[in-house]
Amino acid sequence: MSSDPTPLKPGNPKPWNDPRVRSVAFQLIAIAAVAWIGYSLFQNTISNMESRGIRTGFGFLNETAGFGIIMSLIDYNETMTYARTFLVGLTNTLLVSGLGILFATIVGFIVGIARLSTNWLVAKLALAYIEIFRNVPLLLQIFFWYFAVLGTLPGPRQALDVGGVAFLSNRGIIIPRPVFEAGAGWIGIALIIALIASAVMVTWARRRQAATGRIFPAFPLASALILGLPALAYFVMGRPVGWDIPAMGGFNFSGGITAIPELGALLLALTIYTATFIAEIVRSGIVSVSSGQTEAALALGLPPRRVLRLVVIPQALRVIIPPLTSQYLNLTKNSSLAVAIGYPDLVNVFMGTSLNQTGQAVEIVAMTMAVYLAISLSISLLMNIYNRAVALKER
Amino acid sequence: ATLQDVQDAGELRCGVSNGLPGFSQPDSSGNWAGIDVDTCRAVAAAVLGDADAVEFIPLTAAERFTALQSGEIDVLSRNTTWTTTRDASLGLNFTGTNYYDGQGFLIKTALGVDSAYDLDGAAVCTQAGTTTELNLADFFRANDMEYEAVVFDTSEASAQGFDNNRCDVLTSDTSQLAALKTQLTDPDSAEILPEIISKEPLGPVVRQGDDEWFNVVKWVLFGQINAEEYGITSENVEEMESSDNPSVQRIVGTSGNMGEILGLDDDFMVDVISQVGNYGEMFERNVGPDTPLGLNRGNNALWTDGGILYAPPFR
Amino acid sequence: MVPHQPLPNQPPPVTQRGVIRWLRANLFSSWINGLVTLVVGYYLLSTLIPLIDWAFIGAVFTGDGVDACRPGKACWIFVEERFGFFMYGFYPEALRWRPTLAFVLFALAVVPPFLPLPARLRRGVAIFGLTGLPVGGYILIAGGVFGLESVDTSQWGGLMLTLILAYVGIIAALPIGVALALGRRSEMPVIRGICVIFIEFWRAVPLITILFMASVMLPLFLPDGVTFDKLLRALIGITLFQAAYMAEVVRGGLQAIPKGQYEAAEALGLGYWRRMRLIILPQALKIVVPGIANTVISLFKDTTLVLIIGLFDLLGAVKSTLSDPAWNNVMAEGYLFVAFCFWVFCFGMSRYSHRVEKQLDTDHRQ
Amino acid sequence: MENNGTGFEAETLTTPVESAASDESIIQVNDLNKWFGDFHVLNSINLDVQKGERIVICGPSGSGKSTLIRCLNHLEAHQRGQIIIDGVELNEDVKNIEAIRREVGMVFQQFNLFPHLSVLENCLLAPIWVRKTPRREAIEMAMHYLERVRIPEQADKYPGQLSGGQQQRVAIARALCMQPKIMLFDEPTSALDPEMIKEVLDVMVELASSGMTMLCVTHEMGFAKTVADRVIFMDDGQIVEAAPPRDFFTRPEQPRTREFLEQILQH
Amino acid sequence: MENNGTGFEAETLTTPVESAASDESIIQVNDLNKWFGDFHVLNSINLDVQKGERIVICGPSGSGKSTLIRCLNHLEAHQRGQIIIDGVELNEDVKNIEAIRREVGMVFQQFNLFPHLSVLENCLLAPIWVRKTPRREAIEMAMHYLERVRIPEQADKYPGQLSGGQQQRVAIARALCMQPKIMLFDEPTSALDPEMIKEVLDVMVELASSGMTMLCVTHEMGFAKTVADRVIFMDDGQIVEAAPPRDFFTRPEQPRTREFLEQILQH
Ligand SMILES: Nc1ncnc2c1ncn2[C@@H]1O[C@H](COP(=O)(O)OP(=O)(O)OP(=O)(O)O)[C@@H](O)[C@H]1O
Ligand SMILES: Nc1ncnc2c1ncn2[C@@H]1O[C@H](COP(=O)(O)OP(=O)(O)OP(=O)(O)O)[C@@H](O)[C@H]1O
Ligand SMILES: [Mg+2]
Ligand SMILES: [Mg+2]
Repeated sequence: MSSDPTPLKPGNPKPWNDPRVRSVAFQLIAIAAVAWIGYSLFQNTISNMESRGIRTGFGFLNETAGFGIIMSLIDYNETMTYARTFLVGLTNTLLVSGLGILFATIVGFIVGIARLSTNWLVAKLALAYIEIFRNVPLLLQIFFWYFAVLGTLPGPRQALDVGGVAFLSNRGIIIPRPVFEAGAGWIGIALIIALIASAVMVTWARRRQAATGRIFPAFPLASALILGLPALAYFVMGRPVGWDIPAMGGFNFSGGITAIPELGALLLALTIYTATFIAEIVRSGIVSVSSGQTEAALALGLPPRRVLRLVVIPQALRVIIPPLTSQYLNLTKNSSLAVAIGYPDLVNVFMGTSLNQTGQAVEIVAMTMAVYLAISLSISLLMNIYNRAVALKER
Repeated sequence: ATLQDVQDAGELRCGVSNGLPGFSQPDSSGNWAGIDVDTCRAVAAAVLGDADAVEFIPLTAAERFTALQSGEIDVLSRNTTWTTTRDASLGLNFTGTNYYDGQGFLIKTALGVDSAYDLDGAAVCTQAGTTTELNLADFFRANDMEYEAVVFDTSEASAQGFDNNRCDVLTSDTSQLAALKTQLTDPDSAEILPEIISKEPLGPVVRQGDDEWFNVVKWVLFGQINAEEYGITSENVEEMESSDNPSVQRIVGTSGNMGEILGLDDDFMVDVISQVGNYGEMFERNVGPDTPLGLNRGNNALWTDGGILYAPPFR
Repeated sequence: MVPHQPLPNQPPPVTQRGVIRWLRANLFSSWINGLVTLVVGYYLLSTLIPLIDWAFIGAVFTGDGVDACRPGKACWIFVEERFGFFMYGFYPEALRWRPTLAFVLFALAVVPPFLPLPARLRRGVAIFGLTGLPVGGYILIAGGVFGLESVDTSQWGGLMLTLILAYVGIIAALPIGVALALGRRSEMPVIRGICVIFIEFWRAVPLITILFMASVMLPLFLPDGVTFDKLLRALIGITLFQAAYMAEVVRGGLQAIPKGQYEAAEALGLGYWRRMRLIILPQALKIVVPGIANTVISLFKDTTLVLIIGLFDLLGAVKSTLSDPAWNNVMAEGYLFVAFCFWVFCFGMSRYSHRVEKQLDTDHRQ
Repeated sequence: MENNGTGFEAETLTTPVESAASDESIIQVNDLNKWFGDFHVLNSINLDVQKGERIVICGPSGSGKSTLIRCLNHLEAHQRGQIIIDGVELNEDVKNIEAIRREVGMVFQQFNLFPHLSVLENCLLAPIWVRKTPRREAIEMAMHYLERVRIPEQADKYPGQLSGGQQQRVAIARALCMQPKIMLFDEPTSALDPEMIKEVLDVMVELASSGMTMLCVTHEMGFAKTVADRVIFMDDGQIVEAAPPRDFFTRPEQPRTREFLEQILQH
Repeated sequence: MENNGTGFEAETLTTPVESAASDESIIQVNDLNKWFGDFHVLNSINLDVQKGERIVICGPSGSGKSTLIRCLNHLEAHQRGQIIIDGVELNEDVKNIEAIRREVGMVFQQFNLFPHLSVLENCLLAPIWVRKTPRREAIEMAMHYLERVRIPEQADKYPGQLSGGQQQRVAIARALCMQPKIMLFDEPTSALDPEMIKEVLDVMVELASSGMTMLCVTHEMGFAKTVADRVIFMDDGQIVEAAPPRDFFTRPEQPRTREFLEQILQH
């Protein structure tokens, strides 16, 4: 822009005083340092493993594991491979985390809301619950539930009997297992029909409300449909589902579905511990919606439950969800404490037994950490997407 | 080399079980006792001249091999079974057997079961990462029986699980079963089934590739067994130094250069025997009939007494 | 014109007064609330009364051994008898005055925010708590110099070990965390990248996998022959883990400092490090006191995981004695005792942090 | 009941708007008493409002103005006395409360728009969920009222993107969308910057001239003079004086009122 | 260079303060260009400031006034052109930047005091850490400047306890404690309430009369008339007009300047 043919440039600084030069140099040094550390760790590990004759590589995954696992969601027996034990551990971890997240969320929301109850007793009780369980180590709580509480349940022969079909003992909770006979397929079909019908009904109800303003009780009807239609099919088809009712035989109950006490103790501890944090998050989320919002909604004539659904909850969720997900992450990581009471999660089965049988610590620990890393990174990714989606628009 | 490292450090780092009566167990002031512990102490006596120069590092079964591989410990003496896989693929060497064991079952008398072949459908408590876990699977599969493996990370926890009725049967090496039985709330409520389902030679382990150290650990144990064979005890070892039995002389170092060729002092066995004792003393003190475990020598008797304890000659 | 006669204020109707009002407002504001109060109250009493009876009224506090205990009631003799072990682990009994002294010093360093002392003295004590105390405490507890008998770390245990792990963990994690936080906000992409990866990695994996690595695998990564103490390794694992969390907390504080503060400091001619040390960090750290307190509390609770790698912290010490056949079924007492100890410390810390927060608040807005 | 923008503009602020009050009473308050704990906030309030009447309530801070207004749609419960609105008695009966809230719109000092909903959605909420109006109709009506408060072009923005004055006008539109018979205003302009006060007052004056029954707590005396049929002065939880603005401002009967007026007009 | 409070008071705001400008140039800006991304904020700025000269910069919002000021102590880097301050060229050279910042004090619109340090400590920071003055001396000097801005009694308070005007005066004292040769002010009074503006301007006038070289972005035209040796008008990143206040206010050469002055003097 200047008419001067040779534009004035700010003079060049002495290289050692130039922040850009310094910054590049500094970063190069940092890269070099990290690379050197990484390289020497790698080199040490390789040479240590070599000199100690430790096997390396992932070939072990195809070898037979040879040990039993008490609980697995996928088909497993001791003739299967280590790769399979990895999957068993992983699914068990996901199971306990998933259930833990579900229960902790339910309990946390209830306690968080109870904390705001107008009933003094309920509010103080919720506070006491939070202050007690939040301040005691999780591991201790796991031991407590496992050894001091579930451990004192009666043995299978003296099991507590729930209606003659389900049993509670120190071997866990055993419930009947459905056995599908010919015609049972119709129940499934009925369920699918009910689901489709519900979806159609909800859409229709929404359309009709938009068109005529009338509000249709779609939710209760849909629930009735989803429960009712399969039940109808069940009776019409002549009750094609049998129940494998657990029976005492030999040492323990046979048949039925068993939830082992390790799972129970772990779930109890994870739920009760994490719920204290969730409760506080929920409370502060709800409190963050100012009373003016509720008043304005009430003044518009909205009945209290609609105020909650249309005004309070949508706003509270924005505040609640980010810290909530980090609690979910914590819960997932904490589920690794399963190893202390022998629940066969990933750390226990894979980083414990499998590692011990194969001795390939580096590979196995790396795989285990990678699993947790992957879980954690995918959750943060989802979180970022969510945050972007719900960010309030400001000036 | 490990021997050099240990001598430089002035201390032997020895991996032991974190609580198994008779084998390795700390008392409330942190003093460790047991046959595995004594094995470590013997090595320390031989190498450093001081049986107390040991740092005991309690390990769970799952941690033990990694700890040894990584160099965290110098020797692993933790009722570890000698198997092909472990010897060959873990990069470890078993130096011998300090206890010949076999896997058995401990069961509540109230259940009225008297044979391991009647255990179909039982819940079995066991310890993670052991051969026990594998033998158990083999046994039940071979006999076409179902079982439920309740796996704990320490033997103490598995005993507690058994005590709490979490499982019907506790499986482990019979010596351990005897030890664990003493820890039950009511030790008389359980009994050990007669069947032994596996061979479990237990012994110290070292890293592969360090033959010098391998030899030292191996020959300390052999030395203790030989000492028993020749009647050398902690009481009489001083007198034995003037013995004219050449076999005895070689053990106490008054003739030959056994110590030197191993890289130790020639009288290293004197330190071992005077401070720890011979194999028999070690056995009696920790697991023998006069201890809470009350085990007989059985297989662990010398070959001369009808057992299978047979150490190569000190020559 | 009718002059307005101010009506006298009247007392509220009976339902709006005193205890009745409180009860009505807080317990019986509607029939549903009343019902809830009755049901909850009933269950609360019916669980609390037996519990109190078990733990206090019927419990046995003194006596000799297991025989003095009463069935169905708590037997606190067990805790009493093992108290020394629970507090100090295998630490030689004759030398236990040393850790005790160290913790008294520690307590003294912690108290000042509660006292009306001059700021300078308070700051002095705080600096001592962060520098002199760890060194002095280490010398006292470990010994080996000044004629103090050396006590190996393998003999450390009990509550003492728990406190050491937490204290050292936090003291060491804070500076690393600060450095990582600064690094994550650096303008140099390489530095930022390294810090992000470091932080995210440590935050994503469970602590026990880290402790496992530290306790048994570390020597595999180091040159042959380089080893160090097991406790130290656990501490390194805990510290790095904690530092990553600390970094995120501190970063929050750094983000809250207005840009003007950076610019004003720059305009005064202060260089990067001085700017950080004198202006930015003091403000940022003050903002994040509650966040730091939360990480400290969670670290304190997490120290129990060292049990899994075979260190006898408070929980480990108690748990290891529970299988003692001499004591029948003292599990509940043992665990409750540990729970109580942890609870007291954690709850105390959260109160303490509130206190410090107030103390540091110099904004004194009008 | 409705009546579109009559071209009324702010310049007319000083010319009184003609009264639309009829003889029909729409709000009756008899001996209303309320306590906060031991504190007697409302002390024997008696008030009768005619359909179409515009009432301005003023008084020193803490005198109970907001509380009175908030009692009228049961945002606060009263402990003694009677409130009858459009023939329905206000008590703890949920059905009555709902019926009354449907007829009474309210505008707050802090706007209290729902930040997660767009301006239009803010206005649709009550018609759709309370009045059960079909969506299309509700949108038409919402746009109508947004035009009336002169911000139809902002319909798709979010409250956070608007200025304070615009937000308050949306709040008014939102209340109007319920087609209430009565509008309550609690200091609608006191959280606003001076330039914005005028734009909100303009909208309110226009509303007043359309014949809406209005109760407005405000210290904007110009507004009171222009539109009020009666000005009520409250002090210490009591109605001290109630009079048409002419009388109220020129010859207040009570010394307490005079004192207050002096203070407030000084500014 | 210094000169204690001469009893100068705000009343004199309209009587011009005598110029202290010498012939020696202390700031030279040659063909300064700066871009924010693609946006050309400063376009070929040329400026020569004499030692002791007092310059007021004005112009519409976004015209680049702050950016120009901030370039002078390298809070912003420039991309083309040359800035020479007290003989040192301002470029990326860290040593040069340090040297220049030592000679240039700056006062911000938002005060930017350090809230965790007391007033005194705020003033001690730079002398102790940058100039390496012994603490005792630094305190003496700080108290001297605090007296000069007329708040020595607040030395031990924290910024949060002071009013805006007091805070801005502390900020001035803080900058002076470095004993800079040049002071830059970026709208020092625009975040203040009217009563406080005067107390800050008083201090600045006093400072001007002491012979300090000053560059001040402000819209306080009274101040400009009183103290400025030159008023610079910027628009769109360029210097449109630069003239002594007499000429600037009475017969601006550029139409753009006239327009701006009309706008600003209207208020
Ligand atoms: N929820 C409450 N609990 C206790 N006291 C309250 C509550 N709400 C209001 N008060 C008290 O009741 C009195 C009247 O309050 P109100 O808000 O009605 O006054 P106001 O006349 O609207 O005052 P302002 O002009 O400041 O808005 C005040 O003294 C106030 O402190
Ligand atoms: N960091 C930045 N990045 C991008 N653009 C910027 C930045 N800082 C300022 N700008 C833009 O540069 C232009 C000039 O900004 P500057 O702050 O110098 O204006 P000003 O004259 O001081 O205005 P005001 O009177 O509002 O303070 C503006 O358009 C502004 O938006
Ligand atoms: Mg009010
Ligand atoms: Mg600016």
